[in-house]
Formats: sequence, structure tokens, C-alpha cells
Amino acid sequence: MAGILSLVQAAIVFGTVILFGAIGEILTEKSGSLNLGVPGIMYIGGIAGLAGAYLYESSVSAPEPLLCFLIALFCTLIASCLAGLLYSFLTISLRANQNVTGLTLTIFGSGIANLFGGAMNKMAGGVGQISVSTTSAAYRTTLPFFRGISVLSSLGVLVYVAVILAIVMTWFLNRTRAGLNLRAVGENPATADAAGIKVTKLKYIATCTGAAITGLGGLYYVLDYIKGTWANDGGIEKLGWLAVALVIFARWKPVHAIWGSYLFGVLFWLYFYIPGLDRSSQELFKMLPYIVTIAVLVISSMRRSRENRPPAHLGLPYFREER
Amino acid sequence: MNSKLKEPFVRITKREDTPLLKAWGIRLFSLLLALITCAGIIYLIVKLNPLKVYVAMWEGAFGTSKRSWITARDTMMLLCIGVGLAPAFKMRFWNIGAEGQILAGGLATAACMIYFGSSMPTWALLIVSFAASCIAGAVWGFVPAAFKARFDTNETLFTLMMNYVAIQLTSFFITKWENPIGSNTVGIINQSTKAGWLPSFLGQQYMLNVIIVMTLTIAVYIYLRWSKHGYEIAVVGESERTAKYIGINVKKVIIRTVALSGGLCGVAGFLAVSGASHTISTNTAGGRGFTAIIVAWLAKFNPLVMFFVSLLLAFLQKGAVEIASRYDLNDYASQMITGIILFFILGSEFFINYKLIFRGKKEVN
Amino acid sequence: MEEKTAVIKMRNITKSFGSVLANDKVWLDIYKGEILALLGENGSGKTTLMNMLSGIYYPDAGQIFMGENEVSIRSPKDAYDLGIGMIHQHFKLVDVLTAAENIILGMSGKGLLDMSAVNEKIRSICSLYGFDVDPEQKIYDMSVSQKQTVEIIKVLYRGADILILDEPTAVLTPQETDKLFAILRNMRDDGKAVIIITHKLHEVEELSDRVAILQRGRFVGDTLTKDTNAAEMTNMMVGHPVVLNIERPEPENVKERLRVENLTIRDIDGVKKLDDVSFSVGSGEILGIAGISGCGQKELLEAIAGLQPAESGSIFYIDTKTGEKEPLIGKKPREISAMGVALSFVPEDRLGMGLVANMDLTDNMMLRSFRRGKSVFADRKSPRELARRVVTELSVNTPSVDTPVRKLSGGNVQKILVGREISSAPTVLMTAYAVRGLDINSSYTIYDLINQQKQKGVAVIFVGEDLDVLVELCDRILILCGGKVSGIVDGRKTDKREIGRMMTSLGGESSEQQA
Amino acid sequence: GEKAPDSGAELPDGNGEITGDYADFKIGAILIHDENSGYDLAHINGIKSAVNALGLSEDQITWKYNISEDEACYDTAVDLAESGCDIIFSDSYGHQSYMQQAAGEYEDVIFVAATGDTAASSGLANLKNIFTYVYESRYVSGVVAGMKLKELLDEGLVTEPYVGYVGAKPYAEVVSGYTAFFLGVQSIVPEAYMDVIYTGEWYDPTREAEAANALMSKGCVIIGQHADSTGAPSAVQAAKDGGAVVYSVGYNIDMLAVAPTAALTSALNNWGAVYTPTIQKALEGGAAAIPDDYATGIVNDGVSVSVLGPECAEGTQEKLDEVWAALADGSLNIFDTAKFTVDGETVTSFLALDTDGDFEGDEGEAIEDGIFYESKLRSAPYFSLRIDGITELS
Ligand SMILES: Nc1ncnc2c1ncn2[C@@H]1O[C@H](COP(=O)(O)OP(=O)(O)OP(=O)(O)O)[C@@H](O)[C@H]1O
Ligand SMILES: Nc1ncnc2c1ncn2[C@@H]1O[C@H](COP(=O)(O)OP(=O)(O)OP(=O)(O)O)[C@@H](O)[C@H]1O
Ligand SMILES: [Mg+2]
Ligand SMILES: [Mg+2]
Repeated sequence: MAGILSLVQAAIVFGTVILFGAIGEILTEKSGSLNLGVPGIMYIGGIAGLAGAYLYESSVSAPEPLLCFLIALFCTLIASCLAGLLYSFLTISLRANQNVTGLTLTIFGSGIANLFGGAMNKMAGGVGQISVSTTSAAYRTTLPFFRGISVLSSLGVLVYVAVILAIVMTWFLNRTRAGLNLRAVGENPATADAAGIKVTKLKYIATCTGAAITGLGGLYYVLDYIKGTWANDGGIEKLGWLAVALVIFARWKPVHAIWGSYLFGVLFWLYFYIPGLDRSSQELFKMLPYIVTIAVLVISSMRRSRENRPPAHLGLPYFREER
Repeated sequence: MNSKLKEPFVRITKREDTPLLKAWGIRLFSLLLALITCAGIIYLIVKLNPLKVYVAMWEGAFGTSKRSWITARDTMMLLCIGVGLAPAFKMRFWNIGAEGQILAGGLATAACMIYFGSSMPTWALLIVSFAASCIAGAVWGFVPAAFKARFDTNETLFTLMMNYVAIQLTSFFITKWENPIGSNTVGIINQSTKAGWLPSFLGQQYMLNVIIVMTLTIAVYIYLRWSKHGYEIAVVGESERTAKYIGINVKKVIIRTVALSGGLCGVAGFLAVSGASHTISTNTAGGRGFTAIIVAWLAKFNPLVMFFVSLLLAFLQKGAVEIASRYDLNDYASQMITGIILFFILGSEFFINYKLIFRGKKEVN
Repeated sequence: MEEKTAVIKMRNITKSFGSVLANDKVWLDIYKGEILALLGENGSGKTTLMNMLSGIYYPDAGQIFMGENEVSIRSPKDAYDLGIGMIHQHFKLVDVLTAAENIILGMSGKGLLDMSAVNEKIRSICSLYGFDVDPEQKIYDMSVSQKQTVEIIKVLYRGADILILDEPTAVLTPQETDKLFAILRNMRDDGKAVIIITHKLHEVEELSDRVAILQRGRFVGDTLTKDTNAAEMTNMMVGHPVVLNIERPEPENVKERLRVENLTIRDIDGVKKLDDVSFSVGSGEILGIAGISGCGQKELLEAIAGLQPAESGSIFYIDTKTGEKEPLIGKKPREISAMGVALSFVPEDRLGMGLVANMDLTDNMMLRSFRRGKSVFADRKSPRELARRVVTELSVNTPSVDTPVRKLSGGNVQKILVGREISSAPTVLMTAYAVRGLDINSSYTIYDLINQQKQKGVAVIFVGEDLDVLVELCDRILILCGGKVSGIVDGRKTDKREIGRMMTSLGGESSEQQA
Repeated sequence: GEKAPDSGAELPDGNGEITGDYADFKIGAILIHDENSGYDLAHINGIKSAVNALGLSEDQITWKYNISEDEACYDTAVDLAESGCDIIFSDSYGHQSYMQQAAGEYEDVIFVAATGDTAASSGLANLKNIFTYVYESRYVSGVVAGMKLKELLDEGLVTEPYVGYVGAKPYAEVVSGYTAFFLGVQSIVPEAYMDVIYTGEWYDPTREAEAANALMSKGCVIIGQHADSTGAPSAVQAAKDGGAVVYSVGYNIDMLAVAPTAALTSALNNWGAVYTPTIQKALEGGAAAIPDDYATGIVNDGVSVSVLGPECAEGTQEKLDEVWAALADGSLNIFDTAKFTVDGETVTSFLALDTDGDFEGDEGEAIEDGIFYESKLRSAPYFSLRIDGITELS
């Protein structure tokens, strides 16, 4: 029983990172931008939050938890938004190839984050010595009304933020005028343009906001998942790719991403909790999340619904005078 | 006059007639700008003389003939994968599963080396390994392609997942082949006999790598450009409905092309294992499957350009190790530099394809 | 004309794309309470000119005045704000959205959507004008004419004062066209300005008050419609006199080449699209097929070409020399086309099926021929020559044969497609809507080409929507009604009224008078 | 091959003077990561301290960071050799076979594969292995854990003497370490028992954290580790903050920054104690002067533990001093076969050295007079017995 609870917890924590990445990317993709820079943006968001927290905490003697929380949040949102802006400028204004730009952003983000992460480790006096315990504790604050419930009792606030964001985004996309316009831009920018929608502006806003949300995944990873250190083992990158996968798995619907992310988390950590697996069968067992994803993908593709498709103009540049 | 309705400050129009020389001039100029920007950043961060840093990078990649050959080997590796991706991409099949296809090929090669290492003459072992890697990579491409052809299953996610499946399969075999037991590494395979290792040729250890990849590159170029298959790939990529209308068997073309693509990536796995590391690990592909996507796309699938992009990336990577070693500049800095350079190159295409017209009708390149 | 004031004055408007000068110092005045027909050959720059009014393109040079003010229309949004609405030549609709969502797209209003209010308003517009559209239906489920209707409602919903329609009737049935024209006349009478681009001169004569003519990007003049006629308009467009007669040579040596027997076809949803259809076509004759849209013509042609499975019935290809009958059902499209059955099918969505938009003319010519020969390499020389030939013979307006077809104007795209299909020297030629979107001169060129084929002994099946043309061109006309054969008539002995009646009711017996 | 000297007795302790001008002497260092990994930082510091102790300049070292365990290692080793290095170190086990390959080609250069195990059997005179007696510091950290465990049991805060251990990979280096740790715990709480979970990776914060979580969910109250990240200690700290009674024993680095109240101590290597004599020998006598294997421990300050955490049991420091002293003077033998059983039996014989490449021991009796002598026949650990009381969960 304790094992199952622990598994569920592990799954939710894991899932939250990719959930942020996925809903950020869903918003981006709905506007027609295929941003493969998700891992890079998560890196940038993560390091910015950590750096903000570290600089603040090491400059005052008694850090204020709320301020810690806000500083890290602010740094993450600004930095990842800037990363989104860079991507937007290149792909939307300069019409550079989206795939290459995204992949490059991933390389760039991981480079810059690990560069600064290393520098911060040095500054802090050695690896593992970055101490942002107040900030990390602030992010791991549990919600009071969930404390009694064992699984939920140790989950930090961002877990709930992710779920709420996913729900709000679904509502936004389906029920608001701006959401409708955004979907139209991703489906058919020429049509949206002819209908008087400011395509460029909307794409910029969606891509930058999406990047900001994606960046929260990095923040959550750094401050909650690995609890306020910097690790250059590529962990964020792996999760970033899974976030991209989750977008497709969820069929571009943020609400589906919620259960998808947790399901993925369960399958990912299951092998720890299955007794009696030897090392080699464990390795096979670790395939489970990927195999299940493929199976779900195949089954849902067999239904061939028009609604499960990616936005029709995803990944393509738009130039009004082009025909 | 309504002030809102003024002529826009800057307008963009498309241009088609940029001369080749000018286009390359713009690209070179952007590369120069990128290097200057990076130099500025390097100076800001570490106060090093950027020129020295660039010299060090050059020496890291081409300082000795050994280093040049290693850079060549790594360039060939990227080129091989990039060329492998080209047919699938040309067909608009977004194969991001090169990583897995390389690993599958590498795994097959390692298996041949381990199981037949002592029972086959080297030339036979090499041929068998090559074929096995090709087939393994092709299978790794075939599976998502078959589902794509039959059910229109999203290939991006499918191939991405196939990467992880390949990684886990590799992990599984590593536990079987590990040396010493428990170390979770295979170590150098056939270290004493060198069985199944790609041999030196013309006195150069990596000459065969270069020959194999250059041959494949030219072959794929011809295949895509001039053959009937190549034309079919282009049509299917542009419009499946048109392809059906003129009687192309779309399913067959998809499967054939992606299997070919996977097979070529599998060859990259062969080169990685037999031609370079002589071991297999989950890191054998090492992210090169993704980097090669940049290579293929940035070159717009032109193999000649792909060669230069691969060279640039291999150069940056080798140079990075050198500057990290010489100046204690964390070698992640190189990823940042790589990123910046690519951003500039990506951005420069705009100035080749479009022109800006500022208010008052002045045209600027 | 004298008491009317121009709402829009376009002065010296110039626009080029690369080396193509699409509009060259165009002057055009647009008046309130008037329907203006904008005419010109394919590629003469009509769409380009109107796109500059609707904010899609921005002129390289020249001025646009609204009333007395010079305006700068930088985006479609600016155009809407100025009261300019345009229905584009190629639909501007988002497939996965509903009609209502498409209609309100980009409009300002409350942040929160109230779709039921929107639907209500759309329904009321529909009943006012007599449209039949379900606001909650998705665009991808709609027929072409429904889509066209949505486009029209979109503009009405926004209440534009200046309405531009770019070839709106190309895909409409005559009945639908009549309905549309009634609406346009109402709008004119409301004091709105209407501009319509069309290649159908009888529509111009029937609807417009004034015509303006472009020739190779230049404005060559305007005149009141009542002061001119079809021949004069054509001469102005082309720049020299042309003869607009379809000659109909007598069929010679007709031998049965294709026979369809009791063909029945259902679509994926199980709806019968063709019901027990039988007929035959002989060499050296043109069989016309008439019918309202969706009555099964498409399925019929596709079945013959091997693109559509049949439920029952048979199709035979008859070798006129030996008299041998070969069944076509069960054969692959490639085998069928190898036998000489060529389908020149001009789909509703021009670039989506018959051509590859991003490929150049040469590569598009190769679509039919690339398999030839045993070599693994494809022959590129002869397609290039073919491309050159089609360009000159059909006077395609293109910078070169290396231009991607997507860049050509709508009509020129059509010429490429038809030119390629006819070139394959078939024994059976099937064309569907071969002249859709073609200017009048080009249309007549195509008719000539078809007649040449007929004289060469080709069996031609000609599906058309213009009944006048069918009656003038075809030797026999098969009329389909709801998937059944309503009758087969002699082209020389029928008239379009009879055919119209037969299209709406089997055999044409119980039809209403005014069909 | 040559046998490793007992406790490094034959070698100077590293502070000896050297005579002669060695300004041209060049050292190459191949590192699996960079200074952002605690493990590599310990090696970097070790080499630097050796150089400083010997009066050489740090400029004489060429560092190569982030060298993976594949052809990159071979390329780098060759590159260093060609650029004139006299001695080249690598710090990860997986580097060894590539070092060996290069060593075969550059016979004038000394190749030292730290933590490796094939120097003696390779037949190459210029390939060497080094290690520390890390099991000593693990044992001591186990004693710290045992003290805490005993206190918790005495105070009734926990009922089960249940310990968990996050291991990287299931081979001798790790097995030897966790066994020493466990024996240290048992020296205080004899009824203690332990579960081990492997992550399969040397460095993976989230896996290490989840492994710790899995162990804690099973009821483990102390989590030890032989994996290189801060994942486990910070997970333990989080659980502790959530009200659980759990503590952590780390590795490589001081964990107090990430686990201020949960960390008890960490087992540390002082690689300088190994690098110094190795480089000194190389300076003085070249490859021939360096034994194939060299390892040392507390006698030469080769190992230690980090500053004790605030919640360590009372009397821990005193106990530590006592244990260190006993280890140094040889009166305490960690792998005393009287103190453990395998399948209920006392072990009497263990062949530690492999001769035919199947990595099963077929030579080298490790047990003498009831004592299992670890790291004596070769520098790398070879204790790979699975003793009673420890369960490997994966
Ligand atoms: N990615 C997925 N793969 C497999 N099954 C899914 C996936 N997403 C959702 N499902 C489940 O499949 C069932 C049917 O999905 P369906 O496509 O009808 O959803 P939907 O009604 O279109 O979604 P929405 O409510 O967002 O419109 C649902 O119960 C849903 O939970
Ligand atoms: N976006 C564009 N890019 C390049 N060339 C263009 C573009 N738009 C139009 N052209 C070219 O400009 C010319 C005029 O095209 P336009 O579409 O205005 O013709 P049109 O009069 O509408 O013809 P049609 O009757 O065939 O629709 C053509 O030669 C066309 O190829
Ligand atoms: Mg539904
Ligand atoms: Mg037009």
C-alpha cells in the first residue's frame, strides 16, 4: 500500500514537469508554431528560477519565503518568455525553419543553463552546495486542505497550478473569442488573416506565453523535483522530449494531458515497485511507458477522427503575399 | 487623413532572384556576425581574448592530423545520419527516430561482433555486421512507417517512442553482455582480436568511414534527384491525393522510403560501433540523431550543403573540448556558441528570400 | 453614372511578383449602388488588384482613395474597418471549425463566446436571404456550394459596404447562381458597391451595370454593360478580335469503345451514389454528362478510371479493331491508364489532386509520364518539352516552365492540368469541369482541343456545368439525376431547358415549368 | 602481476621532496564529467593537491572534461599522448579499456586508469590502476548511521532497524562499499538489516530520489548511497520535513547544503593521497617505478568522512575517532569473516582475481586468517559476496 502511494506520488511529481511542458507547447502549437525547443526552454526556465532564488537567498540573511517564491517565479517566466521571443522572432518574423530553430533552441538552452549552473556551483563553493532551501521549501509548501490526504500531502503548489492551467487553457481555447481566433491561426493563417485576425501578433503572444508555461516545468523540476540543486545530467532534456510527446498523446487537448502525464509517470516508475524483477527484465520493463504510448497512439489513429489531428498549418511559415 | 491608415513603416516582399553568390555572401556575413557576437559574449563572461579562443577551437579540431581525422570521422557520422533522414523528410515523414535507428544498427553490429567475432573472417564479419545494421535500422523505420501507411498514425510520436524502446533494448542487451558483470558497460568488444573492427585503409584508421559515407551520400543524392523512386517520394511528400490520383502506391512508397531511411541510419550505427567506439551503450547515438535533423534541414536536403553543416557542427564540438581544456571555459559554452551561430544562419535565410521596403519606398536588401 | 460618386478610386496601382508585373498603373473607380464586373484573361491581374483592396497584398506603387481621403490598406483588418469585404477565389475557411465559428472569426466582441446567440443571428440571415446552412456544421462536412454560401454569409454578417466576389459562381449550379445574383442585386439597391470577377460573359450581361477590363495587368477601359456585348468584351480582354463559335464536326466512323452496364456505387456511408447506370461511348464522339452537383458524375468518372470501387455492374473497354471486351473493374488505375483511358479530372480543389502545387510545370508534366521506360531514372527531357508546348498552345501566363504551379493564376493552373491530360494521346478522354475558371478565350481553345481529339477518334466524355456549352459541343448528352440515368439526348436536337428539367427529375416529366 | 603493497607502505605518503627539474613533465587528466560532479571534483582536487605537494605547477596539467566512456576516451588519450603528456589519468571505470588500447600504442607514456582493474592482467607495463580504500570511509559512515539508528530505536521513534541503500551498479565496487557500510551499521546495531536498490547510472538525481522514496516507503529509516548526485539526501530531507523519521548518509560531497537536518555525514575519497605518490614515482623512476595497482586509505589520509550533521547521535564523534584509530593501526578489520555470513555460512575462501577474462575469480585468495583483505591483491575492490542481512531489490 505504502508502495502504491509512493508510486502515485512519484508519478504525479514526474507528470507535473511534463504537464507544464505539454500545455505550454499545446498553446504554442495551437497557433501553428511547432517549437521543438521545449527542452531548451525548460532548461532556461529552470536555471533562471534557481539563479534568482540563489542570488536572493545568498544576499540576505533571513530570506522571506513569499519573496523567494515570487523572485524565482518571476525570473523563470521572464527568461523562458524571452526564449519564446527569440524563437518567435526567428520563425514568425524571419520565417526560419521551425524544426531547426526549435532544436537549436534546445542546444542553446541546455548550453546556457549548464554553463550558468556550473558557474553557480562554483560560486556556491562546490557541487551540491547551492543552497536555496527557503525557496525550495516555499515551492514544496503543501496546500493546507490536502494535508490529510496521504498522496496529496507532500505535493507542492505547482502541481495544482499545472492542473488548473490545463483546465483554464481548455476553457480558453474552446470558449473564448481569442481562443477561437488562435485555433484559426494554427489551422489556416491565410484564412485567419483574411478574417481580420492579427496573425503575427497572436502567434507571438501564444508562443511566448506557451514558452513561459513550459519554463515552469523547468522551475518545478529544479526547485521541487530535485529540490534546489543544479544537475547537468540531461534530466531536464529527457523530460522535455516526453513533454513534446505528451502533446501528441493528448491530441492537442490540455485536459487529456493531465491524465496522460500522470499515466506516463506511473508507467515510468512502476519498475521500482514491482518486486522480483531482475536487472535485465527491469530494463525490458522500462519500455512500458513507450510501448503503451505507441499502443494508445495506434488505437486512436485507427479511429481516424478529424478532430485528433494536429493544427493543419503546424510547422509552416506564413507569409501573406505567398500563394 | 486617418492617421491609423498610414503606409506601414516597413513592408516585406518576397524575392526569387537572389543570385547564388549574393546568397552565400549573406550566409557568410551572418556567420561572421555570429562569431563576433559570440566573441563579445565570451569576452563578457570570461574576459578571454576571443581571437585566441577561436584559434584554440581551430586547433582543437584541426591542430594535428589525428585531430583532423577525428573531426572527419565525426563529420561523416553526422553526414551519414543527415543523408539517411533526407528521403523520409523529403516525403514529409517526420522521422525523429534516427536516434533509435542508429542504436538498432549499432546493437546489431555489436551482436555480430560478439557472437561471430571468433568464428568468421574479418571481411565476412564486416559484411554481415553492415547488413545486419542496415536491416535493424530499416526495421526500426519500417514499424512506424507501416502504421503510418495503414492507419495514418502520427509518426513523430511513434518514432520518438521507438528511440526509447531502442534505448531500453540496448540496456537489456548490455546487462547480458556486460563486462565485467555488474558494471553496466560492455567495454571494448574483441579488444585483443579486433574482430569486426573497421580496419585502417590507405594507412588511415578512418578512411573507410569517409569512403562509405561519401559513397552513400552521392548515391542518395542521385536516388532522390534523378530516380523514379525519388520522384515518387517527392510527389507523395507534396500531396498524397495527387500520388493516388496518378496511381502511385502510396503505402508502398512510405514503407519503402522510411525503411531505407532507417537502414541508412542503421549504417551510422554500424560506423559508430565497428568504425569508432567498438562498444555499445545507450549513448552510442548520443543525440546525433537529433543533431542530424538540424543538418538535414538546414541544408534543405542538399548533401553537399549537409557536408558543410556537419563539418561546422563537428568542428564546434571538437573546438569546445579544446577551449574547455585550455581556458577552463566550461565546455557547455560551446553549445551556447553553436546555438548562436545556428540562430544567425537561420535568420540570414530571411534576407535571402525576402526584401524589406521601408516607408518612402527605399528598398533595402 | 454622372450623379454617382466613387467610393473607391484606385490610381496608378502597380504590383509585381518577382519578374511578373501583375498590375501596371491601374486606374479603377468603384461606385456605390452599382455592380461592377471585372474582366480579363487568366493571369491578367484581377485577383491581384482586388487583393490590394482587401488588404492581402500591398501595392508597390499607386494610391487608393476612399471618398476624398487617401487610405493605406495594410491588412485585411484595415479593409474590414473600411467596410470592404471580399469572397476569395480560393475558399478562406477553416475546415475543422463550424460554419458559425468561421463566420465570426476575427470579429471584435465580448471575450466570452456566446455561440447560441451567434447561431441565432446566422439562422435569421439565412432565412432572410433564403440560404440553407446549418451554423453548427463543420466545414469539412460541407459541399462546395455550401462552403461558398458560408463565405457569402461571412461577408453579410459583417455588413460590408463594398463587396468583392472573385469568381463566386465557378462552383455553383445555375440555380444557386440565380439565388446569389438576386442577393447581389438587393445589395446594390441598398446602395452598396459590388464587384464581381467572372469569366462567364452571360453572367456579366445578366448581372452587372458596368464592366472594367484588365489586359496583361493594365486597365484597358470600362463601359456600361448595356452599351456592350460579349464579342466586344472578349476583344477588349484579348486585345484582338476572336471568334466565339464552337464548331461541331459530325462524328465519323463511330465504334463503341467503352460500355458501362448497370453500374451501382455506394459511398463509405452506404449512400447510393450511382444507381443502375448503363450507357456506352463510341470512338470519335463526345458524350456530355449533365447533372446537378453531387448527382454522381464524379463517382462515375472515378469508377471508370479505377479510383472508385463499384458495388455491382460492369465497365468494359472495347478494342475497336478486334472488338475484344476487357473489363475495367478490378484493374488498378495504372493498368487502366496504360490502356489509354485518360481521366482529366478537374477537382473542386484544383491544386490538391491533379497537380502538385509546389512543383514546377515540368515536374507536373512528369506526373503522367515518369514511369515510362525501364531505367531506374526518370526521363525529364520530354516532360520539359511538353510543358513548353502546353504553355505556348494554351497561352499559359507563366514566367517560365520552372515556376511552381502554385504561383500561377487560377485559370492558368487549369490550363496546365487539362493540357497535360490531353497530351497523353488517350483513346478515351474524360474531362470534368475542364473549363472551370478559364477565361473565355482559353475555354474556346480547350473546346477546340477536345474537338481535335474527337476527330482523332478518341471517345470523349465531357462533364460540364454550362448547359449552353454542353448543347453546343456534345454529340450526345447523358443526364444524371440522383445517381440514376434520367435520359440520353442528342446534342443537336435538344435545348438547355429540356436538359435542365431532366437534371432535376427523372426523365424530366414531372418537373415544374420554370426549371 | 605485481601485488599492491599493503596500505601503501612502500610508497611515500606524498609529502616527500623531489629533486630535479620537472618543469617539462606533463600530466593529462581525462574526466567523465567536470567539476560540477562531486566525484570528478574529488579527482580534480586530488590531482591538483598532488601537483602542489610535489612542487609542480598546475599549468603542467591538461584537463579534458566530459569525456564519455567510448571512442572519445581513446581519442583523448591518444591526443594527450601525442601532445607530450608523460602520464595520463582517467577517472571512470569505463575509460579503462580505451586507456588500455592507447597504452598499447604509446609505450612511453604512463596510463593510469583510476578505479580500473586490468592493469596487472593486461600485460602492459605502462598501464596502472589506482583506488582508495573507500570501504573504510563507508564503514565509518555506517558507524555514524548505526549510532543514529540505535538512538532512534532506544527512543522508540522507530521499531525496525531497517536501512536502505541506493547503489549505482551491481558490481564489486558498489557491493564492497555497501557491505562495509552495513557492517559499520551492524557494529552498533547488530540486528540491523538492509535493502539495496540500484539505479543503473552513476549520476541520476531523479532515479536516486525515487529509489530513496521507494526504500522509505518500505520503512527504511536511514538511506545510504553509492551514487553521485544529491538526489537521495534531498529526497530524505523532503520526507523528513514531511514528518517522517529518516536520515541520510551521502557520498563524495558534504550533503548538508541539500539536507541540512537529514544528512548525518558522507563518505569521502581523498584522491590526493593516491595521486601524489603515483606522480612522484613517475617522476623519479617512470612506469617501472609505479606498481600496477596502488590503493591506500586512512593511514595516508586517503579517505575520510564529512562534517557530522546536527542531528547525529550523541557520542558519534568520539566513536568515530575510536574507529578511525582502530582502522589505522590495523586492529580493526572490516571484512572479518567472523562478522558476516553468506547463506548462513562463514566464508573461508574467495578467489578475487580473474585470469581468463570471464570476470570470475580463478586466482588470488583474498581470505587469510579469517580476514577478507579488500583492495590488496589489486587496487579496485573485489568484494562481491552478497552477505546475509542485505537484500538487493533489483
Ligand atoms: N490520447 C488518447 N488516446 C486514447 N484514448 C484517449 C485519448 N484521449 C482521450 N481518450 C479517451 O478516448 C475516449 C473517446 O475520445 P474522444 O475522441 O471521443 O474524445 P472527445 O470527446 O473528442 O474529447 P473532448 O471531450 O475533448 O471533445 C474518451 O473517453 C477519452 O478519455
Ligand atoms: N502571390 C503571388 N506570387 C507570385 N506570383 C503571383 C502571386 N499572385 C499573382 N501572381 C502572378 O500575377 C499574375 C496575375 O495573377 P492574378 O491571380 O491576379 O490573375 P487573375 O486575373 O486573377 O487570373 P485568373 O482569372 O486565372 O484567376 C499571374 O501571372 C500570377 O502568376
Ligand atoms: Mg467529442
Ligand atoms: Mg484570379
